[in-house]
Amino acid sequence: MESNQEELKEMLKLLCQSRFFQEKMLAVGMKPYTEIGEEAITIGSCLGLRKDDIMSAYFRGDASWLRIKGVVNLRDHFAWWLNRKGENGPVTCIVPNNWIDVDRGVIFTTSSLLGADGDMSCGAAMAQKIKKTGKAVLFMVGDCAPSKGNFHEVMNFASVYKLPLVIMVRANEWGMSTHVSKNCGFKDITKLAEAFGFATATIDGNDITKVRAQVEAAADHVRTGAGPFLINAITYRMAAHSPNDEDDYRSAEEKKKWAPKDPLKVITGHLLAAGVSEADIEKIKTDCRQEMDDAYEWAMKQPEITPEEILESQQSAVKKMWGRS
Amino acid sequence: MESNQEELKEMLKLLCQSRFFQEKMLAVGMKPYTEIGEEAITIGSCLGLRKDDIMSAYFRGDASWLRIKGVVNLRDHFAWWLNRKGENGPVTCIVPNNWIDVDRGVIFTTSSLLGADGDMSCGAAMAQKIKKTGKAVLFMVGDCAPSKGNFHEVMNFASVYKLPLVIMVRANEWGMSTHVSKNCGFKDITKLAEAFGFATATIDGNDITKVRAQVEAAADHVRTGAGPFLINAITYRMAAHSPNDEDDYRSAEEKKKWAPKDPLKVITGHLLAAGVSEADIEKIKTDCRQEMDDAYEWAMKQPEITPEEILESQQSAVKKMWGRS
Amino acid sequence: MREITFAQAINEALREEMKRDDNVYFVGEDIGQYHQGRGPCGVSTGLLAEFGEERVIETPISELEIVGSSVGTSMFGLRPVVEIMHAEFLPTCFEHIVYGGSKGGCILNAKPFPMVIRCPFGGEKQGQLIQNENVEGWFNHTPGLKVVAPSSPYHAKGLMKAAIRDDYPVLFFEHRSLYKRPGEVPEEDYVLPLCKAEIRRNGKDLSVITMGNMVRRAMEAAESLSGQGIDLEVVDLLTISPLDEETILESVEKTGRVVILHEAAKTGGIGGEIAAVIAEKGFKYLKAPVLRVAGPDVHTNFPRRKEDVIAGVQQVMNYR
Amino acid sequence: MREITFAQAINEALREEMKRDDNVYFVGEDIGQYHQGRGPCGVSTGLLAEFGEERVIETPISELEIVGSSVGTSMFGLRPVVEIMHAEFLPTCFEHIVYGGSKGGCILNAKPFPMVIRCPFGGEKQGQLIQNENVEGWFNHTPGLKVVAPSSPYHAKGLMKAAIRDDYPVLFFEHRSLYKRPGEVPEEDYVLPLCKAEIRRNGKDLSVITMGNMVRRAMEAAESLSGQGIDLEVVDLLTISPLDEETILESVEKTGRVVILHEAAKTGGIGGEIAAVIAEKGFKYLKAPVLRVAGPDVHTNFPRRKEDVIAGVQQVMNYR
Ligand SMILES: Cc1ncc(C[n+]2csc(CCOP(=O)(O)OP(=O)(O)O)c2C)c(N)n1
Ligand SMILES: Cc1ncc(C[n+]2csc(CCOP(=O)(O)OP(=O)(O)O)c2C)c(N)n1
Ligand SMILES: [Mg+2]
Ligand SMILES: [Mg+2]
Repeated sequence: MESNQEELKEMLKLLCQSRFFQEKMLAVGMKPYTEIGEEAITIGSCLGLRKDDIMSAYFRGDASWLRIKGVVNLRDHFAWWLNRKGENGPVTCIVPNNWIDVDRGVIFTTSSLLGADGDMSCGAAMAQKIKKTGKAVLFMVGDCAPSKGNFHEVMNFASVYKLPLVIMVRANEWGMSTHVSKNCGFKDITKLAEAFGFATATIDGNDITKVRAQVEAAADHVRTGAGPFLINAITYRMAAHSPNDEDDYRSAEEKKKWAPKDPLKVITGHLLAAGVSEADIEKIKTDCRQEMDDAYEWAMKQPEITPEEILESQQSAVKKMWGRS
Repeated sequence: MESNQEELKEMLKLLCQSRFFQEKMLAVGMKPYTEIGEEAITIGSCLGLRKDDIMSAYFRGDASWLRIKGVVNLRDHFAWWLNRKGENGPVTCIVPNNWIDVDRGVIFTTSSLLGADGDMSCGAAMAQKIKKTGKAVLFMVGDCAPSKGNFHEVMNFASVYKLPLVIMVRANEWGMSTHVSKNCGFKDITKLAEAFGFATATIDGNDITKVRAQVEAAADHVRTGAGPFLINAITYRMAAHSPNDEDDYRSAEEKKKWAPKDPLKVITGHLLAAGVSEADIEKIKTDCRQEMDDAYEWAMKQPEITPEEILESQQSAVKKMWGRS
Repeated sequence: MREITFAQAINEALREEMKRDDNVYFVGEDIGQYHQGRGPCGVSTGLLAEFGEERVIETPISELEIVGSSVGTSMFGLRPVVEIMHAEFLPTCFEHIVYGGSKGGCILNAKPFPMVIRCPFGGEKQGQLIQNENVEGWFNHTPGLKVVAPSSPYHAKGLMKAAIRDDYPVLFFEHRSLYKRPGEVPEEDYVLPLCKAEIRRNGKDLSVITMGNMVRRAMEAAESLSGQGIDLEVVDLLTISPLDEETILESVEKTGRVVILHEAAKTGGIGGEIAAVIAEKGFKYLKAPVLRVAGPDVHTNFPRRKEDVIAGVQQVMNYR
Repeated sequence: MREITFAQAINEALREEMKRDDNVYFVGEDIGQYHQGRGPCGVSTGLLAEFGEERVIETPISELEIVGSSVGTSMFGLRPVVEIMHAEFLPTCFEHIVYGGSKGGCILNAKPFPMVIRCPFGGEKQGQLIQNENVEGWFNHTPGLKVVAPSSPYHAKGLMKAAIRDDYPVLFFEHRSLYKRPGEVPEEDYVLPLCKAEIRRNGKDLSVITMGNMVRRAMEAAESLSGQGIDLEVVDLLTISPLDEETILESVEKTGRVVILHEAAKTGGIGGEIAAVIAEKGFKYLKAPVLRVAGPDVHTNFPRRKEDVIAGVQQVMNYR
C-alpha cells in the first residue's frame, strides 16, 4: 500500500511536470503542439518500458519523458524549447522531440513527415532483433497518421520479421481539423493490426496506471519474439491542434464531455482512493509549478542560439559528411 | 442450355486466345511476363464487368482482354509486342499493357512501379463517383504487391469515399522468388480489406465462370455506392516470373499439384458437362492456334518501330507539354 | 488598381476556374474547415461553402494517394488542383509527380493529364528549423513537368489560372513569405503565360536571374545599387522549369554579367541549370563569371538578404 | 592482374566488408535465391549461403520500408547495404534518402548514419522503354548525401568498400551495361576515396567530364579523335555529388575547353551543376562555351554514342 502510494505520487508528479511545462510554454506565448489531456499515454509508456528499452518520440507534447529517460534536465529542456543554450544539448535539432539519443533509448524521425517516425522505429526494432539485445521498441503514433502507407509497411515488416515492436496509438479522435472517421477507413485499428497477426489491446489512455501496465505487458510480449503488439489508447485531444488553430470545427459539448476524464483527475482519484491526502496532492502540484517557474526563469537568462551558430553547426556537419574536413 | 453452351464456348475461345498468344510469344523467343495458368482471372474479370466499366491492366499476361475491350485487333496486338507498326496504336507506350484508353475503359499506370496502378485505379473510381457515371472500376493486383504502402492508401480512400472500386487479387502464391508468406504479414487479405469495411469474397481463380459471376456481383455492389469490394482469387503462377527466371526456388511437386487445375482444363470440364463435344472443343483450339500463327506472320512483316520514331514521338509530346509547339 | 494579397489572388484563381469549368476540383488535407475555412495556406476561404464537398475534397493524411488518385481522375477529364500542405512533404508523393502525368503525357502521344499541385515552400527567417525548405531543385529533371513559382499576387493569379487550364501537370510553388503580402490585381479575367520569364526591372550592367521571394531582394538590391551607379536588370523566371532561355539569353546579351539568385541550397539547385544554359548559349556575351548567390548547403533555410545580393553583384562587377 | 566483372567486384566488396565488420548487413528484394542465388543484379552470389538469413535479409516488396528501416538500424550502429532493384523505384523511398541520414547527420551534429543504397541504372539500348532510366539528377540537391557511380570493376570494388565503411549515406549507382564487363581488380584489400574524381586520360585540348558507362564512350571518342590531332582529357567523376571541384577545375585550367557528357536527360541533369561550377570558378580558363552532351528530354533512354561525343567535341573545338 505504501509503495503503491509512492508510485502513484511519482506518477502524479511526472504528469504535472509535463502538464505544467506545457502550460508554462503557452502562458509565455510559445507555440508548441501540446498534448494536454494525453500525457498519461506518453508518461505511462515511458514508465511501462524497461529503462533500456527504446521509445520513439512524438511531435505532440513537451517531451517531458526525455527527462525521465535522462536525456535532458529541466532547465536545459526549457532552454531547448526557447532556442537558447542549455548546459548541454543540441544546437540544431528540429524541435527537442527530434533529438535522437540511442544510448538512452530515445529516437525519432529526422524530418517533420508523419510516417517516417514509424519507419525509423521499425528499423530500431530490426536492430534489436539483429543484435539480439532483448530490448523492446515502442512507436508512438496518432490515430490519423496511420492512413499513411508507411504505417502499412511498418506493420508488414513487424509481422514478417516478428519484430520486438509495440505500436502505441494515441486515439484522440482528431487530426488537425479532420475527424478520425473521415481520415481512416478502418473503424477499429486493432482489427487492422490483427489482420497482420499483431496482438492487440484497447485501453483507457487517460489512466496512467493502465497505460503503464499494458505497455509493460506488451513490451514483454514482443521481447520474447512472439511478434508485435498494438495498443489502442483511447483519449481526446483536449487542446487545439496548435496554438495557431482556432479550433472551431468541433463542438463545445464534445470537449466538455472529456474534461472529467483529464488524466490528472484520474490519477488524483487513484491517489485519494489509496489514502493520499488532498494536501499532499496539492503540495506536489505547487512544488511542480514552482519548479517550472524557476527553470523557465533560468532558461530565459541563457543566451539565444543565433542563426549563425545553427549554420555553423550544420555546415561543419555537412563538411564532414562530404569528406571536406 | 444452348446459350450456356455458347457462352462456355466463347469463354474457351477467349482463354485460348490468351494462352496461345502467350505461347506463341514464348515460342518465338520473346520475353513477356506470362500469366499462364492465371488467364481465367483476367478474362473472367473482363467479362464480368459491363462493357463501359473500367478495368486496370496488369503487367503480367499478354493483355488479350484489350481485344475484348476493342482497344486493339489481334494483328496489331502482335505488332505492338513485336515493337512493329500495326494499323493503329501506340508508338511509345512502355508495354502494350501500359496503354490507356479511357473511352474504352482501359487504364494503367504510366510507370513500371508496383503500387502506382492502384493509385490510378483509385483515381479512376473517384472520377466515376464525381461524375456520377455509375461505372465500376476494377483494379487487378498480385498477392505480393499489396505489401506496398500504396495499397493501404488505396483501401483507405476507397473506404472513406465509398468508391466504386473492385480490387481483384491474383493470389498466385509467389512474387518473383519470394513466397507470399514471406512477403505479406497478413495471412488473409480479405481480413485486411474487411478491417477497411470492404465486402469480400474468396474464389477459385482458375474457374472463369466463377470469376465472371463474382466480378459481376462485386461490380454491381460497388456501383450502388455500398462501398468497395475485394475479391481474393486463388490461383498459381504456373510459369516462371519471366522467361529470364530460372525458377529453381520452388519444388516440382508444388507446380505439379496445380497442373490439373489449369483454367483451360476447368473450362473444358464445364464444356463437356454442358454437352459440347470433344471435337468441337478441339476445333476451337485449332482455329485459335491458326489465328495466332496468321496474325503473327502478318505482324512480322510490318516495319519495326525505330528508336528515332520513339524519340520523335516523345520529343514532340514534351514540346507540347512545355509549350514549345 | 485594387490590391489583394497573394493568398487572396490564389483563392480568386481557384474560385474563378472552378466556376468556369465543372471539371476543376480542389483536393487536399484540411482545406475545408481549418483556420475558420481559410485552410492551412489561407487560400481556401469560401470554397467549401460555394462548391460543396464534391468539389472541395478533404482527404485523409495521404499525400501519395492524393496525388496518385489525381493522376487517375485527370485521365478521365477532371482537372484536380491538389494542395500539399508543405513542399517538404513532396517526397512522399514523388513517384506520381515525376512519373504520373509527366511521364504519361510523354509516352502516350501527348495525352492530356491536367493537374496542378500547389504547395507552400521557403521562408523568411534565418535558420528556422522546420517547414521552410526550398525543394524545387528536385523537380527540374522531369521532362514534361512544368514548375512555377510566382513572385506577386498578380503573377500568382494569372499563372494559377493558366496552370489550371493547362492540359499537363504543373507543380506550383507558393512562397510562404508572400501569402500575406498585397499587390495590385486586375478585377477582370486574365491569364499569364506559362514557360515565360519576365523582366521586372530593366538595366544594363548586370542581370539578376531569380524567382519567388528573392525577386523582392533583387529589386531592393537594384534600388540600393542604382545609387552607386550600378544598373541591375532583374529577370523573374516565374516558370522555373523549363527555363525561358530566350528571355534569359537576351538579358545576358544586353548586360554581359550574371548573378543567379535563389533561396534554396546552392548545390543541385535550379541555378545550376540556368548557369549551364548561359555557359553554353550565352558564353559569347559574358564579361565575367556567372555567380550563384544561393543558400548554404545545409538542411535549414538561410535566405539570402539584400546585402548578400549586393555583395554578389559587386563581386561580379569588379571582375577583371 | 586477374580480371573479374563489375558484378563480381561488387560481390567481393560486399563479402569482404561483411566479413570485416559484423555490423554490415545486406537487405533488399529477392537478393537471396533469385537467379540461382545471383540475385536480380547478379551481385548476390554466395552471400546468403555464407552469412545466413540474419545478414542477408530478403524483404517484402516495400522500398519505403527497406530504406526507412535502414535509417533506423543505422542509428544503432548497424551498416545496412540496401539493394533497390531498379533505380526507377527510388521515388518510392525518396523521403528516406533526402531526409533520413542525410538530414539526420546534418541537423544532429554529424551523428553517424551509415548506409549504402545501391541500384542499377541506365542502359545501353536506344529507346528501350522500361527500366533503363538515369535518375541521379534527383539526388545532387541533398546536403550531406554522397552519390557515387563507378565506371569499372576496379572502381566499383574500391568505392563500394569505401561507401560501406563511410559513416554517412551513400547512394551508389551501378550502370546496367557494366555488370557483365570484366576489368582488372587487385586481389588485395583496397579502398578508393569517395568525393574524388579521376583523370582517366590525360590530354591537352579539351576536357570531357563524365561518369558511369559514358566514360567508355569518352575513351572511344578520345581514341578516334587522337587520329585527327585532338587530344582529349577524360575526367571520370566517380562521385557525382558532391563534385570534386578541384580536379574538374585543374583539368579546365589545362585545356580551356569542356564537354560534359552524361546519359541522363540534359535538363536538370548533373551536368548543370558541373557547368555552373566551371562558369563561376573556371571562367578565366575558358576558351569556348561549356557544352553538355546529354540525353534528350524525354522519359526513355537514348544514350549518347561515340559519334555524339565526337560531334560535341568538334563543335567546341571549332568555336571561334
Ligand atoms: C506527411 C505529413 N502530412 C501532413 C502533416 C501535417 N500534420 C501534422 S500533425 C497532423 C495531424 C496528425 O493527426 P494524428 O495522427 O491523429 O495525431 P494528433 O495530432 O491527433 O496527435 C497533420 C496532418 C505532416 N506533418 N506530415
Ligand atoms: C515498386 C516495385 N518494386 C519491385 C518491382 C519488381 N517486381 C516486378 S513484379 C514483382 C513481383 C510481384 O508479385 P505479385 O504482386 O505477387 O505479382 P505476380 O508476379 O505474382 O503476378 C516484383 C517484385 C516493381 N515492379 N515495382
Ligand atoms: Mg489524432
Ligand atoms: Mg503473386
